[in-house]
Amino acid sequence: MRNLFRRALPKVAGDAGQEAVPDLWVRCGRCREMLYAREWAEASKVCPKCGFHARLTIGDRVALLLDPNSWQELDADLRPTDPLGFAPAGRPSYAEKLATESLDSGQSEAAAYGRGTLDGLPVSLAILDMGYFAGTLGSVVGEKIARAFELGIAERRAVIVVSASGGARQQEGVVALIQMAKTAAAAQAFGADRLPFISILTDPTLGGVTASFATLGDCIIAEPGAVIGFAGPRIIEQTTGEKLPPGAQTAEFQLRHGMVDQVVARRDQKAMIARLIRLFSYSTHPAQDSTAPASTPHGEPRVVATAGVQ
Amino acid sequence: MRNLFRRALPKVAGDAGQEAVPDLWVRCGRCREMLYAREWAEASKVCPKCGFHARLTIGDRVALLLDPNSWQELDADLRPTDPLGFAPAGRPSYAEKLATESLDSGQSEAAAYGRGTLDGLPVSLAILDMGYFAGTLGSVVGEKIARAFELGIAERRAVIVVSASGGARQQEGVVALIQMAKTAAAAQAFGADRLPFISILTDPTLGGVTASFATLGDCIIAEPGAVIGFAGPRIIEQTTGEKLPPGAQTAEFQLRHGMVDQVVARRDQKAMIARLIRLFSYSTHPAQDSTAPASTPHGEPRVVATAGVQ
Amino acid sequence: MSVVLDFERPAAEIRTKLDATEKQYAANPTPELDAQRIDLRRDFANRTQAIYRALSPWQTVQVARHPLRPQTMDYAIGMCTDFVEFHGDRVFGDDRAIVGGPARIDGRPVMLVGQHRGRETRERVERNFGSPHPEGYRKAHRLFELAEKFAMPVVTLMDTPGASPGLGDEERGQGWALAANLATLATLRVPVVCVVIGEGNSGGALAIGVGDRFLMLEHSIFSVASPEAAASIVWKDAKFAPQAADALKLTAPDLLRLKLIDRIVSEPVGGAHADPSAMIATLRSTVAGEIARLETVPADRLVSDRYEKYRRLGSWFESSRPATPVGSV
Amino acid sequence: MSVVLDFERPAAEIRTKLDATEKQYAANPTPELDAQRIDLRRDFANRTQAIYRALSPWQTVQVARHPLRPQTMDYAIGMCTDFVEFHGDRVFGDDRAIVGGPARIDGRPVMLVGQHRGRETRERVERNFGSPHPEGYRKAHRLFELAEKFAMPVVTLMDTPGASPGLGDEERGQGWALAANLATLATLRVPVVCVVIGEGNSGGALAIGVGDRFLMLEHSIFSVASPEAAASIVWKDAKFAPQAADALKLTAPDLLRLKLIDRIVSEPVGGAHADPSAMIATLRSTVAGEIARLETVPADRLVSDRYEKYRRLGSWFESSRPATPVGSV
Ligand SMILES: [Zn+2]
Ligand SMILES: [Zn+2]
Repeated sequence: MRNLFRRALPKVAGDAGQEAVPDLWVRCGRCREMLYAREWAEASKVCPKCGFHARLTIGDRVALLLDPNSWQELDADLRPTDPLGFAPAGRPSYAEKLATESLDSGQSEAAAYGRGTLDGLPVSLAILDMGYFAGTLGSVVGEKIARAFELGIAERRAVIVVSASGGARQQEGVVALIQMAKTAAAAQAFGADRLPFISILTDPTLGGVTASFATLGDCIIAEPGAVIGFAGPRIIEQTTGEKLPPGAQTAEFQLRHGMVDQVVARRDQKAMIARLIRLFSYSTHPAQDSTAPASTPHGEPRVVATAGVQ
Repeated sequence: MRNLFRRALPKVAGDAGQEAVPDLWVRCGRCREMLYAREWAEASKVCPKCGFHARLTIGDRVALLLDPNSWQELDADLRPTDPLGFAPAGRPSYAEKLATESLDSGQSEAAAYGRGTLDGLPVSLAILDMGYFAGTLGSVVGEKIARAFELGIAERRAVIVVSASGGARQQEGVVALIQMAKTAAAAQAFGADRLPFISILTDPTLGGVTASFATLGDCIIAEPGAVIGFAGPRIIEQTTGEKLPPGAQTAEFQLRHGMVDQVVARRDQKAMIARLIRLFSYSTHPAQDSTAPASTPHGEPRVVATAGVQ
Repeated sequence: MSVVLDFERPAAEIRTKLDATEKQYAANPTPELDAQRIDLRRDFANRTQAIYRALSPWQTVQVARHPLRPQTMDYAIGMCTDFVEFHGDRVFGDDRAIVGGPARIDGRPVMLVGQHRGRETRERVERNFGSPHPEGYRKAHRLFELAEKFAMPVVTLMDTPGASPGLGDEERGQGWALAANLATLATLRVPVVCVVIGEGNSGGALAIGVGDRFLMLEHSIFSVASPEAAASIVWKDAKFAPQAADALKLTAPDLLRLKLIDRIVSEPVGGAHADPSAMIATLRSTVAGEIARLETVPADRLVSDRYEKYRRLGSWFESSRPATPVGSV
Repeated sequence: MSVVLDFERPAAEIRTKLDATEKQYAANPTPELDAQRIDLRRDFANRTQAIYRALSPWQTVQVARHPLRPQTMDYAIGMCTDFVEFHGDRVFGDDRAIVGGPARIDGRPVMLVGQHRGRETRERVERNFGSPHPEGYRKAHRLFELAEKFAMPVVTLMDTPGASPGLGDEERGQGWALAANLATLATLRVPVVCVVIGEGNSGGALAIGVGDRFLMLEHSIFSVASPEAAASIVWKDAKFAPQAADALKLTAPDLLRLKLIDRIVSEPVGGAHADPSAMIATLRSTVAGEIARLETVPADRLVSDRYEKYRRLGSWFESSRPATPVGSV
């Protein structure tokens, strides 16, 4: 798993990470408070002083949302290709960047999906990760999101997608762009079966991800302080010359503007999602409508990797 | 038919009528130009100087929109009752006002509906008239609107509603209020049959009419300069202390704010409606999709009055 | 906080005596004081009941607007479990004058939508005194569609002076938002139970108040316009609101007599504000019963019955038919 | 108005000579001048054809953005009859960067929706240079639903630098508006034919560009982002737009080879701006043919085919399967 502390000094503006401090301590990315690393990790990387929600890895998200040992990652073998032969003059090619990115992040792509249970409820969970290629939406991410919805349809599972993305992956060009249509179509097909889709927007959720599956949830939950929008702050300022007011495009801004249902702190997310799934599943899954943990179906033939993450 | 010139001096603010000038002349309600009455009437009461659209009677509307001699008014015998026994202390009762209103206007209610053809197309047409009780929506108006939609369903006719109304009729209390739900339900039932509903908003369209059937059209056409809104200008200023900017709540304001499809001058309305009905009826009525005049079905047993209006 | 309405004063005076006697008795429990306090209790209850039985329409308006009367959020929390408030219209904003979201009543998931006026000044301002903007109605619309998607009955609680009449509301299509709700509620394929819990005025109330069953709390009002607005129209002077309240037939008993509503939900003696938790419990069981009954009706039938119900409402003379009575529910 | 692009100069020089010769010939019609002008005409045609056959991606971008290139309103009027422009989203405003409404193509009613950039400065400003606000996408959404209601095929024309990226656009949910359109287009039960007529950039183009058939005019571009925006991301400098255009594979032939689009519509020699009416006529017959074919497909099949089409698009390695080619249309 990726080193929790790999983001090194100096801190980049707009980087919502945290700083490495040798060994046992970590410094909050917002209030600069020194925090005891283990306690901070146990609090799901939320600063106890200022409430800052630092970015999570896919493993962190699984631990936050799913029941212990219930996560079965699927299709972890999907790997990116270089469909355009993207070789920008004088810059590293996409092929080169893919190699570096895998080495740096220790990951094979910017999303994972799979089965799991959440408070005993069978769910299909997909998670995007800013740690690989800024969580950008390319073919592999698009395919995994679409499969997450199809898994939901096939096994009558609620779908949860945790977004964190800089947008569409430029290096895959129109192949990336079209993933917006593909994932939106998959979300729509899933919705036609009247199963619930809970979308969690985390820091940051931008561009083609905001403009496709991430905003199609039956309920949209945002993490405190997360930057959420279509055009990123830099693009807005460059294009329009407008200086964004403080707090623009935060989760709280989107709540005020009617775009998200609630801003929910990490510690409350699991309980809220469970409650929502039970409320929305009453007519289709009356049996789920209790707090007794349901057993997870097994044996889907295309399981590629199964990992217990704690 | 009601005297075209009955609105007498002095002109009331907000009254979009015109002034009587003995015999052959009429003065434009906006630019004060003296107009030769016959020419003005032939121009559908639109001022040739400033384009002001003066209010029309039901007969004027029929002449403007329907083919000659095609109008069959239906259920003209519907008469208002006094469902609440509305007798406000120290003011004329509803019963008394109804008697006066009929004498003054020479009409029995604020709406008429019936069959007709428009450029050969069979339509169900309902028209509201500010000349009777300020075009207010009470039981009779609500019932006629609902029947207009049901006529459309029964005879596969497009529905056209020309609105002009001060809102719900206070004197019928909740009975009037509930006509909003009744007419909206009728519009919705009509829409389920995929027949087109063209809504024409004329001066003024306010309150419970704006908030029900009038804004449910597949296409909403507004007359130039018409005041259109939910709360009337006086209510807004009284309640909020805001002074309305000039041009607020006009047809042009509503166009700018995305609420109407087009602002269409009287002389162009008939052709545009015919074009729309043909465009929207292609899949359900391919035969209508020519300019050859279709014959009008006859013989609905509950026809109460048939009047040729020119 | 205690609020005594004018016409409650005779009962309030007894209450003052009763409170004093109770205090005396606590300090000095003599048989005389005991008898006295029992008498006073009975007097208080009788007087209150007598007052509330004979409320004038204008007095009913006062009760419907009572600052301590339970409001939508009180019901969301007291009548429901698992309420999750959903925010926003996904278009422009989140209107605080309408609250809503999924919740359970007696374990059954429903979609709850209601106007909420707020109590403290700051909250009342934030919620525009319960007058929703178009955003509020569009949020409600979104929730109605979500309810249909997940086959959840809809429960609406009306409590509003009316839809907000500002310039911004006009710019963002208040009338359009209201009409869209009326149309959607008319054909929603899930049970819809509507309850006036306080003041239900004009299209602003109706836009969340079209359904299979329309209930009113005993001392709530339902009106084509607020008495003040109606007075401005009829008398050209809002001061005639009490007279307008008389003329408008806006009380629950009048509207039931006119067959314009389906049912009256009794309030505790002295009104809902006298015993909010009893009121909330009553409404919970009433609504649960209505939903249970409606859930036995197939969706097609539900929608056609609802259409017929509204289709019949109205009153007119027609030479070819007998004069129609008001409402024929 | 005449606009000569850099790389058109060799042809333009011939044109200048040709024009002069034609003038001379008109004054003095000698056989020599006649022969000369015939030669020049042929030279001009050959040179133009040679240039347009060998356009670089960046040159294609220039052609796609040519100020005299036909735009959506030109097609609405030239390609259609009976076009009625519909305005407004019924929620907030009327966006002039997206135009749409019912119209006929070869007599068949369709719903036409497209971005329009405008030509004169004032019009371009009014239309935000073809960058739609959320209102534009919501108007398009309304028109898509109307098309479904009346069983009208949808024809969309893409021509936009991208969705508008202002603070107001963010406040009113640009991303939400785009996503709603993608979802709705995916399941619309009528034929949807999409055509890139100029520049089709990013989600702003895609939000009216999901359908059964996706066409590009020969010299139009379709891209994940404008070359300038991509250059800002990849080179941190918009000046590298020509290099980005090379890398992005945004031309019609490249995208057809990658199987990401269905068909290329030929442009007149010298590009659509050289002969707008020929271009419009070609597109009319092309679109009419596509619609006629799609109308033979039952709606359920149409929707499931459309789903499969998008579902397959993408490129990845998977150990349990052979490496997928890009797009498999
Ligand atoms: Zn901190
Ligand atoms: Zn004039």
